Amino acid sequence: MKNILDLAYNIIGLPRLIISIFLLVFLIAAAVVDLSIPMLTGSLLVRVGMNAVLVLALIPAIKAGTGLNLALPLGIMCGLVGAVVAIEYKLSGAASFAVALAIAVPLAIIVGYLYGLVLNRIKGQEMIVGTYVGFSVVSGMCIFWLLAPFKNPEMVWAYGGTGLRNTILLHSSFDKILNDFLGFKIGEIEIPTGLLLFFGLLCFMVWLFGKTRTGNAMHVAGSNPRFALSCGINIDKMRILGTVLSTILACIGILVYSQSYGFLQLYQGPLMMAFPAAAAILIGGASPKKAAISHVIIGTFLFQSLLVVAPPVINVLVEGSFSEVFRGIVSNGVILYALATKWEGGE
Amino acid sequence: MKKLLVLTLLIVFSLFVFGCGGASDDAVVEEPEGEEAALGYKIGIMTGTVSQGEEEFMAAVELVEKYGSDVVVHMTYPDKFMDEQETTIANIVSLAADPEMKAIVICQAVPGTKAAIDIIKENRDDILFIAGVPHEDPEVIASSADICINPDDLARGETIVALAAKMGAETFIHYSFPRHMSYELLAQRRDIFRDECEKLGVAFVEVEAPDPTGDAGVPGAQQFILEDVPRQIEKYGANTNFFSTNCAMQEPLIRMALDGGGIYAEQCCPSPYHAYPGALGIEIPEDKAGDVAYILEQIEAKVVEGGGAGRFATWRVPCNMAIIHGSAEYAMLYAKGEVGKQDFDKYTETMSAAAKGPVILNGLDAAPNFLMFVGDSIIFGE
Amino acid sequence: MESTSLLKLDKICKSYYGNRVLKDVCLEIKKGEIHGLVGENGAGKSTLMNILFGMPVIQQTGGYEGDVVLEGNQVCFTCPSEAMDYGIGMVHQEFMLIPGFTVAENIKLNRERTKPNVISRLIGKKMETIDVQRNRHDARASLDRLGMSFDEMMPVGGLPVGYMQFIEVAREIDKENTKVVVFDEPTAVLTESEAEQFLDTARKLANDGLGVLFISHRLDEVVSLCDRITVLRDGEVVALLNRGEASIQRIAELMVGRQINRLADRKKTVQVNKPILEIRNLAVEMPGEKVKEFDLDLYEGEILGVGGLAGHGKIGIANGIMGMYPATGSLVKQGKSLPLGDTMLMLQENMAFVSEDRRGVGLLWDESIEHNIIIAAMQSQKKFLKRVTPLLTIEDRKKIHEHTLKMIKDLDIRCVGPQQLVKRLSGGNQQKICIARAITLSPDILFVSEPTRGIDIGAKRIVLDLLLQLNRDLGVTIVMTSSELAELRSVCDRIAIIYEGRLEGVLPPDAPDLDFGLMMAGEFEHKGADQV
Amino acid sequence: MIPEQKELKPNTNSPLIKIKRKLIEFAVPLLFLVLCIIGAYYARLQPSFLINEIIMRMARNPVLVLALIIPVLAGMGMNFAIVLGAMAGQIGLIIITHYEVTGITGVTVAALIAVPFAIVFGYLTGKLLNRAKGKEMITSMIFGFFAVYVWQLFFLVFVGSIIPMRNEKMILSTGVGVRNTVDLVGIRYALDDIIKIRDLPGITIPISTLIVVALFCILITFFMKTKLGQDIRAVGQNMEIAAISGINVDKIRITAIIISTVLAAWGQIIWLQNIGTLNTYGSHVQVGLFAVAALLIGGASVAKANIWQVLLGTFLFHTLFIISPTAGRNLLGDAQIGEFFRVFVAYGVIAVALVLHAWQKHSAAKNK
Repeated sequence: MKNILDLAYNIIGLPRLIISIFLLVFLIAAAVVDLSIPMLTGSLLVRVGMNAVLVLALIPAIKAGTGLNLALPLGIMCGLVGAVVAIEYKLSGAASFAVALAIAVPLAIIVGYLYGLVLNRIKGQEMIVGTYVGFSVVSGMCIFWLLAPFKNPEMVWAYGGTGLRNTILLHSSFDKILNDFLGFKIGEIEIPTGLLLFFGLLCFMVWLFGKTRTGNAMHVAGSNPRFALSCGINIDKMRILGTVLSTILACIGILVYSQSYGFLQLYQGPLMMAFPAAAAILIGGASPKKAAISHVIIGTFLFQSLLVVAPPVINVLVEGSFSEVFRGIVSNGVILYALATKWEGGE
Repeated sequence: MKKLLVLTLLIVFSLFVFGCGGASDDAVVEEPEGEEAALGYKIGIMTGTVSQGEEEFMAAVELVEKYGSDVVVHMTYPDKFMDEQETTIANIVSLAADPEMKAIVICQAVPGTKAAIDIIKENRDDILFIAGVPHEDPEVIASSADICINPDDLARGETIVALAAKMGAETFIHYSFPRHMSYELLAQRRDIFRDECEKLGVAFVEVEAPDPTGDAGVPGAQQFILEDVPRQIEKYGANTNFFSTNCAMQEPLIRMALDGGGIYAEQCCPSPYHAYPGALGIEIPEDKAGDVAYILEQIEAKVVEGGGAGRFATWRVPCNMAIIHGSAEYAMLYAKGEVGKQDFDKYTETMSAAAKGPVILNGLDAAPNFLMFVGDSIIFGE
Repeated sequence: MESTSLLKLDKICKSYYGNRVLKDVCLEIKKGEIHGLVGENGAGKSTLMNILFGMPVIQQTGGYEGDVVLEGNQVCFTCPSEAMDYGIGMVHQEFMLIPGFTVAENIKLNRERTKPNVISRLIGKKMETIDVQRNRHDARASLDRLGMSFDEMMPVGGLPVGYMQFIEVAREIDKENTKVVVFDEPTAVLTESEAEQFLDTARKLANDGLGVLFISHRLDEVVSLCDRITVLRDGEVVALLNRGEASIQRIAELMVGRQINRLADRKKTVQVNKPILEIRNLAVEMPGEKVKEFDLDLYEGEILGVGGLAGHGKIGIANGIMGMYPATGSLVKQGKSLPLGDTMLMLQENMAFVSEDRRGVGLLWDESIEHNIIIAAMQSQKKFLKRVTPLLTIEDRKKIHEHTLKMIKDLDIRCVGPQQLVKRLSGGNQQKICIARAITLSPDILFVSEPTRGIDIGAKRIVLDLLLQLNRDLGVTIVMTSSELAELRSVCDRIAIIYEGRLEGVLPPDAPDLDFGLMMAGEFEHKGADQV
Repeated sequence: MIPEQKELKPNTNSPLIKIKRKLIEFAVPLLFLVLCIIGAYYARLQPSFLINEIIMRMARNPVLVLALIIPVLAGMGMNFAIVLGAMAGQIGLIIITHYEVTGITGVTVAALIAVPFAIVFGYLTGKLLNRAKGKEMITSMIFGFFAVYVWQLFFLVFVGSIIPMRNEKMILSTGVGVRNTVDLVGIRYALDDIIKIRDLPGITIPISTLIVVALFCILITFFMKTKLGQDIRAVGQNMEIAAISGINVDKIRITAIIISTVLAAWGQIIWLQNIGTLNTYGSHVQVGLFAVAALLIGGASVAKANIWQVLLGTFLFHTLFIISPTAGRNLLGDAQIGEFFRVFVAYGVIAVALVLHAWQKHSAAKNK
């Protein structure tokens, strides 16, 4: 018995165990204070689905040895451009989503390739450079949103008449296109089938890629470049490939996120998007050098569930300007705890 | 070696600055911007970029177009104004560095405004400062700025609840977070809300949302609204009024309130241009840009279409635009030497003109130059 | 010889998680004595040293039993600095030097001389100013005592490996109260001449009245240097030998617990006329192991040894040919000219490489045995793949598994299973994985660099046997680079000696010692000239 | 004796190579300098305004940047947790404002009150970072977020309810929580005004504050030459080796963070006495990010930093920030595009700076 417990502890790791217990307490509390558990569960499923692709986007970069890709906004920008173009031509439904993807992915490939070239010159400093590249590209794109010659009156500023709006409604294009695909209800829980399926599909593709010769090569290049060299693997090429894949997934990720959210967020919206993703994968047990799809799923689930479950519960339990503070302390505290604990399972 | 290098860099740089600076002085004189020299004054307007909100920026642009870029100097404060106070200060001070600058209108008066005004006042006390929608504490900012102007949050505490009750609200939900509740006016208004609700028999519910400047970010805060509104409607029924103190939350709030059949009496910053176009996906053809009547029409159509007739409202006039226009006109008068710094009657006049209707300005007890006003509401679909 | 006991370890027992690693170990070092400590990897030497030094790991795992007695007083160290305060010095196997610091700073690390100033008088000793001049002077004195002439103000980072060991020694003897110095494998990375010098230094220290504990795998050094030798096996002391009683064979026997046979001399004909690989004008830019204008023919089916002193380029040859470092020159394999610098091409041309840097290059430390063995073949020769659909080809789990099991069996890799992580294996087994990885490429030429470095004597033998077997049964031509001449001579058909990046000469394994010595020193031609 | 000796002396003395090397070493600051010059040309600011602004910023900002040096040398990377130090400083200021202690006495008292808080905060940060070795930067960043919430808890929920505080000017009218702005009028310019040159038109030079900054620079230089400084460097270079040689690594790392936190507290006080208003819930939030940016621009890396890089970095970073809004507006003709452009350039240049820096290291390693 003790051994089984030990094993569970080792696999799950203490931080995740603690977060899980915390979550459980909140869920019980939610039931006690009469919050609708099915509704919470539904929200949670949506949240996990919409954020998970962005978290998944970190995997190829980690595998290729470039660390946490904090330059996710690069890919996000490509996705947004794709979406904006699709809306400009007043496409709707699945077509708009497909066109957005069709425009965004090639862009992401080009951008990812160029960024990969940069990363190859700065081995070892990828994360901090990525942070600032992300910030700078978001500001650069602000100029683009303002000056780009889009005409669709649904998107341009209501008063000025030029430049894109801060938030663009997706009602006429691909709002909830994945969430509602094959959506059904179990009891009162709404299942965003399409969203989860789409995420599952992407996970499967990433996993499958890991099993190919190139995928193996990328993994080796990331975990031991000298070893990779001795296997005849072109490390720089693999790092570029990892960056490109990460950028592509980020651009798909933002489209998945936006279709679920219902709005596109331009300007400063994407500025900090890489950080929750990074926090999620770290909580999931990954490190900047090693990560697996399981870390993505566990991490996104734990991180998002804290955000979904904690605020309403605390709102009911404590009155006054306390719950947000409490939530901030708890969620950051948990991340800190995860960072500051050396756990066996994640080693 | 390094010291030498640093020193050389500094010398080269300072030579250059002096050199260019001198040249630019000449340039100012030489450039054929003769009319400006003839006018002999300038006014400065400081707003946010469009990513903070369109109205203020566009209002300033209109003024620049009206009076020419040699009279009205338009500056923006940083998007991350909470973090970049120093830039805000430097930008305001740089406006005042021009000896012809006679008045500066800042809207919104983000943190750093008071510090900037104090710095300028050390050397020049001839400049008029008007702080619109101050973020700093009313008494603090009022001690430095000549005129502060804000929507009357205290009066709105009564008007919004009254409007909501009129529209059939049984519950009043107030979304905010601790940082906003440290704003004196916002905190007081919440208390007034609570009292008013009690008077009118409306249940007042205070809900904490994630702070958009915190770790969850704007997306986290917006996502919370998306999830919470249906929850609240399920709990309290559709006759619930939703109010949030944060601009970024308005769009999802309107969207979800409309979808769920809720009530939405007013935004945080009341204006037809605030959040409604984005939330409802309003299309504005190019020739209708800037047409307030048109947009009211459009919003009305969408609200009715969404089944929210008689349950959604806003001010007829974009509030921050009125502030900028009214204040700038007053500033022009001041620059021409026609009014003093605190001629509240004249200011009421220019504000009324900008708001296209009579405006009543109330001063705070503790700070009479902290003026507040309430605009006229329009309920869509009535 | 004085007989006062300096340090006495009495009945030390230690277990990790219920696993007994030391049992009643007794060891005594006298003043002025050089005491040898030998044992296979895993015999418990490191644990014993960790106890002696009060490494935190010991306390964290529940402490130890038994007594440590220093000059008659019982002591129990809980952290390394305590041990140091009591006068126990350690020269580490891995260099404990800070690359960014100067030689002097390293020697005086954490024992810097300081001078008081205003602030230190107020706040405390920690705020005293570092006295650079006096530190420098002290360091100089210690280096002089060792007969080292290099500048004490140079940063350690750029120094050759050989110096670092001496800096470590200088650090220990600079400590005024040092009573016992522990050398942990000090000569492993030194060239033979450096090692010789090092042993002299050790003798000098003992003559000065220090106690020296000498841990080494090089049994010849132990035999010639030590006054007494303690042999550890499986956590127990199996023998304490006095000078004169010890011989290499005896110690080896005691350590391994079985008789060691010298490898049988090979009687085999190599087709001298049929070069499988012609190397011409090879130059390799490998830091510290540069090769310049190297020419050699490699014959099919032979085992060629490559020897030479450290830093002369013997390691660079294989690394250069396999494309690990930039190289120029020409390479002709079986009549086909190959461009240098393309690792992939070399692998595809059936050449394989076992690197001298097992941890850095040879293995994926955090990966399974399976992965380590197959990855090179998968990448270069597209083995272990299966086509699922016309567009998708993925790894073939079944083939991989079968192959790994076969390798584990053939090479007798001691492990839990194909999924075990290689970092959990012993050095010898790791080396076998490296060889398995190379064999999987089914090479006709195999470059092996330092195959026995850092592994214990039993495993060494197995690895060498394995190479012989490969050569004999599969006809693989082997180029083996090693710092241990004896090892080359026991296995190879021919031995090429490198001096200053060039081929100095090729000798048969049974050539006289003198010839080898002269070649390594670059003096061979002179001898020839004298004779003529 | 040892054959490698010949390899030891590469020809480093060619002057051309030397110059080239220096150029590469200073590539980041040089790039910024060029940008500043171009910006200055287009901004057409009044020289007196520009110089005044620069002098003011060189007086109020460097101490916050200095606070980063010691953790960098201790191998802990950029300490984003100087946010906590800034908070300690603000606690001092809030207390003196509450008791209405004004002038230089007020500043001194605030600085003294801040020290114990900073030490406790620094100790906690150090403890935490010791548990997260190798992940210090991200951990300190998150710890900063965490601390911001704890700060809100104290000053918004506890003050007035648990902690008694009765200054009407500072407390919200509800009686609980500190207002979002605290007017520091009592200590405004308290330090600057001790010695101030006002003779030049449009330019005031707060000599006293500059002296304080210089004093801190000297102090840190001196500090790095002490035994403790040497220990910090050793730990920064290699923790394991330092531990083996008997240095208490964890303790040294905690000490480094405590010093950094105390410096940050004082830095924040110096900064705020110049600004004159305390933005209760915002002033501290991003001190880390800007200090880090300034240091990086000065040519420092996450593993190496010195006083000159602090000064140069503060100078260049702030010069660009003063110049770029106007330059952007003049160059692009639209106020907000100027603003976006400024942020784009500022972050972009930092990214480029980091790229250049990493690239230098890369090519230097190659040359070896």
